[in-house]
Amino acid sequence: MISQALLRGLNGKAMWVVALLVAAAILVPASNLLLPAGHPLRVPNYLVPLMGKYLCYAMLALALDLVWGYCGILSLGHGAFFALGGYAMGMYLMRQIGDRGVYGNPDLPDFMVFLNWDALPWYWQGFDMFWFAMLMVMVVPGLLAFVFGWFAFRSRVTGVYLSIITQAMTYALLLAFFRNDMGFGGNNGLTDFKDILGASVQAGGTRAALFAASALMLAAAFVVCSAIVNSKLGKLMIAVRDAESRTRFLGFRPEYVKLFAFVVSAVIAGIAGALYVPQVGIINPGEFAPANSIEVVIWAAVGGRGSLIGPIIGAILVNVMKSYFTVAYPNLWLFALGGMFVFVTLFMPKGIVGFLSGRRWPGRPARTTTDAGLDTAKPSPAE
Amino acid sequence: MTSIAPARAEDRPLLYLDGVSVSFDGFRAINNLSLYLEKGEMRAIIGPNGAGKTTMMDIITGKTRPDRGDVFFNGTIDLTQHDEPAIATFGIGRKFQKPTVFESHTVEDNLLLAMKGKRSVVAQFFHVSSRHEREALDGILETIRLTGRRADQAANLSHGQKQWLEIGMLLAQDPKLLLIDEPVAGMTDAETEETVRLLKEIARDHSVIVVEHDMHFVRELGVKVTCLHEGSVLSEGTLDHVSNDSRVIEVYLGR
Amino acid sequence: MSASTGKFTMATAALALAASTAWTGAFAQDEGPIKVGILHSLSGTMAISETTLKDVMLMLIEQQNEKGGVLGRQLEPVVVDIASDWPLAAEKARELIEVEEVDAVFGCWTSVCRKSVLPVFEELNSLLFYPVQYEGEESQRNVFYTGASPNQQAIPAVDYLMNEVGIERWVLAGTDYVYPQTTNKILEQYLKDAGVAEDDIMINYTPFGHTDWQTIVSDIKAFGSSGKPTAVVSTINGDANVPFYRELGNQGIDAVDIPVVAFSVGEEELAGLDTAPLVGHLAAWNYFMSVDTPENAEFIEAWTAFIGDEERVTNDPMEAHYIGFNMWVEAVEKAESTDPDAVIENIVGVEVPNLTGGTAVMLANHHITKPVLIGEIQDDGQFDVVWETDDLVEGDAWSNFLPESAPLEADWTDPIMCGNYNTETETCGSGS
Amino acid sequence: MAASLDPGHRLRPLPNCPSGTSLMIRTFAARWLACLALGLLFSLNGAYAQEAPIDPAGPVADLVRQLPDGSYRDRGAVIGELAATGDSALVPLLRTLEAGELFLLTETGAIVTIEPEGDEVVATDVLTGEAIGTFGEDAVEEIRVNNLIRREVRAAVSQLTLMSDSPSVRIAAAREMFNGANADSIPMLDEALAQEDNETVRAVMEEVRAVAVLRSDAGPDETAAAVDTIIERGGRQALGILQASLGSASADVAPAIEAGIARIERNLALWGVGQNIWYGLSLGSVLLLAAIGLAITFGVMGVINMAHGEMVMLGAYTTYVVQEIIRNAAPGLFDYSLAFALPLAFLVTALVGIAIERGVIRFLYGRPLETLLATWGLSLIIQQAVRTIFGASNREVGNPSWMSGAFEVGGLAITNNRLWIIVFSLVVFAVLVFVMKKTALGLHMRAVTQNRRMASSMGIRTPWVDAMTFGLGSGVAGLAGVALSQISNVSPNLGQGYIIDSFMVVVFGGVGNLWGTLVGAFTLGVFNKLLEPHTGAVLAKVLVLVAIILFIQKRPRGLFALKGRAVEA
Repeated sequence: MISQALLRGLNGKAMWVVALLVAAAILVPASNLLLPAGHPLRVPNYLVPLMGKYLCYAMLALALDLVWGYCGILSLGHGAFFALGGYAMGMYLMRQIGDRGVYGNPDLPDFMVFLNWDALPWYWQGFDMFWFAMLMVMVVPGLLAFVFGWFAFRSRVTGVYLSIITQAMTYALLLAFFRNDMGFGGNNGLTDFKDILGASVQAGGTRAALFAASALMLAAAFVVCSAIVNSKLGKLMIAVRDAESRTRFLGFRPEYVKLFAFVVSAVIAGIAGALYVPQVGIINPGEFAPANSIEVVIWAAVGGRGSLIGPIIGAILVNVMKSYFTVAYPNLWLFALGGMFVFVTLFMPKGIVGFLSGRRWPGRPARTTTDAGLDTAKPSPAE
Repeated sequence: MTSIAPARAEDRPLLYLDGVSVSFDGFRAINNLSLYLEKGEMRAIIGPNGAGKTTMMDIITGKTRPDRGDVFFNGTIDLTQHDEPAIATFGIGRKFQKPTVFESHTVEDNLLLAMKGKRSVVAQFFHVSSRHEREALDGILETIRLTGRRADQAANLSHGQKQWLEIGMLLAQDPKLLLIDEPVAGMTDAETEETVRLLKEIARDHSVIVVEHDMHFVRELGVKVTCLHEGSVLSEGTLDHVSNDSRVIEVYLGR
Repeated sequence: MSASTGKFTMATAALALAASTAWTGAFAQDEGPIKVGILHSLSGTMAISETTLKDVMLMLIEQQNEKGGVLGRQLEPVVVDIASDWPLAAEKARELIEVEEVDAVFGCWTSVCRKSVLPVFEELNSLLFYPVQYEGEESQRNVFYTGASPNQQAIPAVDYLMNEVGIERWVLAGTDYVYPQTTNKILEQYLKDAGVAEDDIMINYTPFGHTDWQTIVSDIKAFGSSGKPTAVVSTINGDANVPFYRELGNQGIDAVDIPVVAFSVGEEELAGLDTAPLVGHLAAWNYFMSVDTPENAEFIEAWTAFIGDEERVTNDPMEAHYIGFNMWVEAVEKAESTDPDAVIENIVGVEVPNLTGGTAVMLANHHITKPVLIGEIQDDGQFDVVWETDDLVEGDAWSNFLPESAPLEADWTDPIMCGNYNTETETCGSGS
Repeated sequence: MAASLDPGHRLRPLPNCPSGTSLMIRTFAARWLACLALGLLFSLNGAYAQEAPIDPAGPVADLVRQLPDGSYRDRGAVIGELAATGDSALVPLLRTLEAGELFLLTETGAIVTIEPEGDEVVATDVLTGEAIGTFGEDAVEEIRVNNLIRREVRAAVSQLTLMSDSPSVRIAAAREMFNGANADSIPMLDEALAQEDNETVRAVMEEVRAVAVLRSDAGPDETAAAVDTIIERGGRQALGILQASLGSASADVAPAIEAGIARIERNLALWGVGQNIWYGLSLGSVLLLAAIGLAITFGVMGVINMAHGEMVMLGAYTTYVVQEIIRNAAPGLFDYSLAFALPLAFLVTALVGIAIERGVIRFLYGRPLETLLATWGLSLIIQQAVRTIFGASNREVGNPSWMSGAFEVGGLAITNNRLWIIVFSLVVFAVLVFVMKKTALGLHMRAVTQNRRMASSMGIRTPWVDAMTFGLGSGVAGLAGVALSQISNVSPNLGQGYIIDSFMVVVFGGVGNLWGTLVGAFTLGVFNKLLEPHTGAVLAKVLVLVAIILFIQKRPRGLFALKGRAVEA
C-alpha cells in the first residue's frame, strides 16, 4: 500500500529529477575517485563536499516548500529543524572522537573537559551508537515540529503570526544553544570531527560517499514529497492553503493536515542537516540564526514555490552564486545577492520555474492563492 | 412562532433551534431565535441585511457558539458542542454567500475533495478514487451542468458556475441538510431559472435551508418562508402570508 | 509544470558544476606570484573587527612587494569574504588552498572560525596565521598563534590590579562564549590561589551583542559598594562593549571607583564611542597605538597613508598580523621555499621585531613571545601605558591553571613533534 | 598647540591625535566630566592664585618633590603624607596632578606646570608659582598618574578641603571620605564639626564621623550611637561598612548592627524591584522605538519590511554625520546636535522609505510575502552600501552633556539618557497616534489600508497615500535610530540587532494596532527585566520568546486583536 502510494510520486517529471540525482550520486564520486588528478572531466576534491552542501540546502528548501508552497505555512524557523538534525549528527561524530581529543578523555568532548564538566550529561547518552543518533536526527526535529504545530495549528495561529512565532522559536533556540551551560559547545559548536562509521570524515572516499548519500536522500525526499502532493492529501493541502475555513465545512481538520506536512517537512530538514554537518565539518548555533531561515525562504522563492523542483533549483543557484561572488567580488557580492532577490520578486513572481514554464499569475485581485499563508498579514477584513 | 419545544429528543425535528441568542461585543446578532426544520423540508429565509441570517448559519455549522439556547440536529446531536468539521460529518453542508471554491483546483478536484468518505489525513494520503466515486462524480457534474468544464481551473469559472460548483460540492458531501446562502446573487435570470430547477431537484432527497433576498426567486421555489429581523423570527408561513404581514412590510419598506 | 523544467534542472546542475569548476582555471606555476590567502569576514557581525585586518594584510603585502617580494617573486593577495558564517569559512579555506593554491593563509578572528577551518588546514597541510588573542588550549601543527594566549594578557593584568592598584574584589564579566568562559575559569583559579575569597569573585555572562546593560552594571555597582576596592575584568566581546561602557559612564561608575580592565577593547572599539567618561579604565594588550617607538610611528604612518584616513587607528591584532607576516616571510626566505613543511620546519625560532620596541620569537608551540602592556584609556581614545612586563612573556598553549591541561605541553620540534604532549605519561595525547 | 589642554596628553606626537577644534570639544567634554567626578571642586579654581605659595624649603615641598619617584604605591603613600600635613595650599597642586598636568623638569628636578609656546614650553614652578623659563618639550616629563594615584589624590583633597569656605565643597569632601574614614580621621572631623554651622554639611560629617568611630576602638555606647547614625543613612555603602564592621564588633553592638543590616537590606530589596521595573520601562521604550515604525509599515500597511532595521541604522548614521559636522564646524552647538539630527534623520529615512515604496514595494501590494523577499534584499544592499561608505567599524556618536550622567530618586538610580529615551519614545508615539487618528493623512491611510478600491473611488490618491505611509513609518524608524545611537553601537549591523525584537513586539501587541505596540513593548521590557536578575540575561531573553510563543497560542491575534466577524475566514 505504501509502495503503491510512493509510486504515485514517480510520475513523469519526478522521474527526471530522481534519475538525474541518482546519476549524480554515481558519476560525481566515480569521476572524483577514479579519474586521475588534472583530468578535465574529474570533479576536483573541494567540489565534492561543496556540491554535497548544495544538495543538503536543496533538501532543506524542498522541505520548506512542502509546508509553504503547498500548505501556505510560511515557516521562518525551518533552519531550526535543519540545525537540530545537524546537532544530533554532530553529537554522534563527537562521541566517535573517543579518546583522541586533545585531552585524551575517553567520554567527554574537549569543550566539556576544559570547562570542567565531570560527566557526560544525560542527553548525550546513546549518541555513540549510529542507529540511535540517526533516530534522533529524525525524532528530535519531528517532535519539536509536532509539539509546536500541535499547539499552533489547533489554536488556529495563522499567517504572519505563525511566521513570527516560528522565527521566535529558532531565535530562542539560537540563544539557548549559545549558552555554554547547555552542553553543546556554545558558540564554537561541535567541530574537529574524526570518523563516521569508522571511516575518516576527511578521506576522499568518505566525502564521495557522503555526497552520494546526499544525492540519494534528496531523491528519496523528492519522491516522498511528490507522492504526498500528488495524492488526494496533496490536493487537500492546496485546498487548505487557499481556503482553510472552507475545508472545515467539508468535514476536514486542516490543523491535522498542516501538522502532518509540518512534521514530515521537519524530519526532511533534520536529515538534510545531518548530512550537511559531516560535509562542512562543523555545526554551531549560527545555523539557528533567523537570517538563515529567511534565506531558505528566499531560495524557495527564487526557484519557484508551489513546485517541488523550484526550491531545489533555487537553493543550488543562490548558493552557487554565493560561493562564486564571495571570492570574485568579496566587497560587492551582497549587492549582487540583494539585487537578485529584488529582481526575482519584481520580475519573476513565480520564481524561475514559474517564469520558465511560462505560467502567469491568475490575474488581479492580487491576493493570490500562493499568499494565503500571509493573507491575514493585513488586519483589514478578508471580506 | 412561540411553539412549545417537544418533550422527547427523538420527537425533535431534523433541525431544532430554540431561544438562541448571540452577540458580538454588545451587538445582538441573534436574539432569542427559535426555528424548526422537518426532515425533507425546504425552507426559504428572508430578511433585511443584518437580520442575522448568516450568523444563524454560523451557529448551525459550529463557526459561532451561541451565548444561550439549544441547537439540536437529528433530534439528539447538540450542535453547540461540536466544531465545523464534526458538524459537517454529521451531514450538514453549507454554501457560502460569496462562492468559495478551491480556485487553483480543477472543477473535478473540487468535487473529489468534497466527495463523501473518510476525512482522516492518512486516508487522504492513501486514497485511490473508486469506480463508484467516479460515477457519483459524473452524476453531480451532470446535475450542476459543468460536465464540459470538469478539467478547468475553478478560478476560470463564471460567477454563476462557481455558485453551482459549490452547490455541487454540497451534493458530493451528500449531507442530510444543506444550508445555502444567496445562491442566485449576481446571476443572470437564465442562470437563476436553472438554479431554481437545481434546488428543487436537490430538495427531493435533502432538507434545505435557502437564504435569499431575491423575492422572485423565493416565489419560484414556492416553499415555507421565514422572515428574520434583528436576530429573531419576525414572520413565518407562505410567501404571501409573510409578504402581507404588516411588520414585514414595515421592516422592508418602512423607516 | 512540463517536462521542460525537468530538463531545466539538469541545466542548472550543469551550470552549478561549470560555475564552480570555472574557478579551477587559475593555477599558479612556480615562477608566477606567490599567493597569500586572506580569510576574514567582510560582512556580517564580525566585519566590524575583521575588515581592518584584511586591509592591513593588503598593506603588508604591498610593502613586501615594493621591497621586491619574497624569493624574488611578487606576492599576490587572494581576499575572500567568509561573511561571519563559519561553515562558509571552512569552505573558503578549502577553496583558497585547493583552487587558488595559496601558500599561506592569514585570517579568522573568532575561535569558532579557527576551529572550523582547522581540520581543513590539517588535511590539506597548509599554513594559517591566527592574529587574535584567544583562550589557548590548542596547538596545531599548521596553525601559528600570533595573538596572545591567556598567560600573555589576562594573568598579567590581574597581577597589575592586585599589586599596583590593590584590588581585593573581582567581577569577571564576559560574553558567553569559549574565550571568556575559559579565561574566567583560569582567572578564577588564579585568584583563589592568590587567596581571594569565593564571595569576593562575581562571574557574569551575557549574550553576544548584548545592548541592555542596566541590570548588570547596577549589579556590579552593588557588588563594588562593599568598601573593598573592586575591579571588573571584562572579556566582553568587541561589539557589546560600546553600550556597556556607555552604561558605566551613565551610572557614574568611573575608573577610580571601579576600574574595568578589558581584553577585547582596543583602539578600534574605542573609536566607536566618546571616551571622556571612560578615562582611567584599562585594557591589557601586547600593543598599543600610543606606544612611542620608531617602528610603531612608521607603521602608523604607513597605515594611515594606505587607508587614506588620518583618523584611522591601529590595534593589537593588526600588530599580530604584522609580526606573523614578517615571520612567514623570514621563514620562507630561510627555507628558500614556500612549501608548508619547509616553512613549519624553519619558522620555529624565527625572531622579528614587534612594534613595541622588542622582538617576537616563534616558539616551538607555535605561539610567540610578547610583552604585556596595561594601558589606561585617555580621553582622545588612546591608551596610556601605565605598566608593562619587564621582559617578554612566552605564549603558553596549555594553561597551568586548568587541571586537565596543566600536564600538557606543545612542541613542534623533534623529538616531541606534538601539540598536546602529556608530560606525565610522556606520550603524545593522540588525536591532533 | 591646543593639545596641552588635554589632560591625558603625552608630550609626543600622536599620529592620529585629532587636531584643532575637534580636539577642543573633546577636551571640553573631558573637563566637564572631570568636574562631575571631582564634585564641583572646580568652583575653587579661582582660589588658586590667592593661595599662599608653599615654602620651597619646608618639609611639604620635600614631599612634593618625591611625587615623581618610585612605584605608584610609594607615590600614593607620599600623597597620603601630603594630606596629613593638612596644608590646604596643596589642593590645586594635587588637582593638577590628578589631571595629569604636573610635570618634572628633569634637569633641576623641579615640579612644574607647563604652557606651550611654539615647539617649546614655559615651565612654572608649582611651589613658588613663578615661571622658571622656557624649555624644549623633552626637558619635562609628565608625572604619571593611575587610578591608585587618583584615588589617593581624591582622599587627600577631601581631607584638605574639609574646612573649605564653600559648603558644597565641604559636603563633597565629606562624602568622599565616607568610605575611607577611620580612627585617625576623627580629630580632623571633630575640628571640622566644631566650626561647621551649615546643618546639611554637619549631617554628612556626622555620618562620616560615625563610620570613623565604628572603625575606631571607641566605647560601646559611642559605637552604638555611630551604628544608629549609619543605619539611618542607609544605602549600599552603609551596608558594606556595617557588614565589614560585623567581624570586629563587640558582642553588645553586634545585634544592633545585624538588625541594621537586615533593615537596610530589606529597604534595598524594595528599591531593587522598583529599579528593575524602571529598567524594564527603559528597555520597553527602546523596543517601542524600534518597533513603532514597523507598526506602521508592517502593522498598518501589511508590508513585511525586513529593511526596517536598516532604516533605524540610517537614522543613527545621520546622527553621526550631523555630529561630525558640528564637531568640526561649530563645537559650541554640540549639545544641540540631536535637535539637528532628529528632523534630518526623519527626512533622510523617510525619503529612502518613499524611494523604496515607489521603486519596489508598490508593485507588490497584496503579496506581503514578496515584500519580505524584496525588502530582505534591500536590507542587504543598504547594509553593504553603508559599510562601503562609512566603513565596517563602529562610528562615534557622543552623548550631549544633558544626556549623560544620572541622578537618584530615593533608592532609584535614574540615568539621564534612559530617562530622555523613555520620554522621547512616548512623545513619538503620541505624535504618531495623533497623525493616524486626527489628520487627513491618517484618515486616508486607514481608508486605503481597509479598502483600497473604495478609497480610490472616493478620490483618495492611493499611490500617494501609500508612499506617504511608508515614508512615515521609515521616518519614525529614523527617529528611533537617533535615539538608539545614544545607547548602542553605530555600525552597519545596528539594524539587525533590533529587527526581530521589533517584529515580536508588533505581533505580540496585535498587528495594526499602535496601542498594542505600546503595551506590548513595555510589557516585554518589564517582564524581561524582572526575570533577568534571577535567570541571567540570556535565559531571560529565551523565556520571553517562549512566553510570546505560548501567548500567541492563547490569543492568536496578539494582545489587542481586532474582533468581530471581519477577521475570521
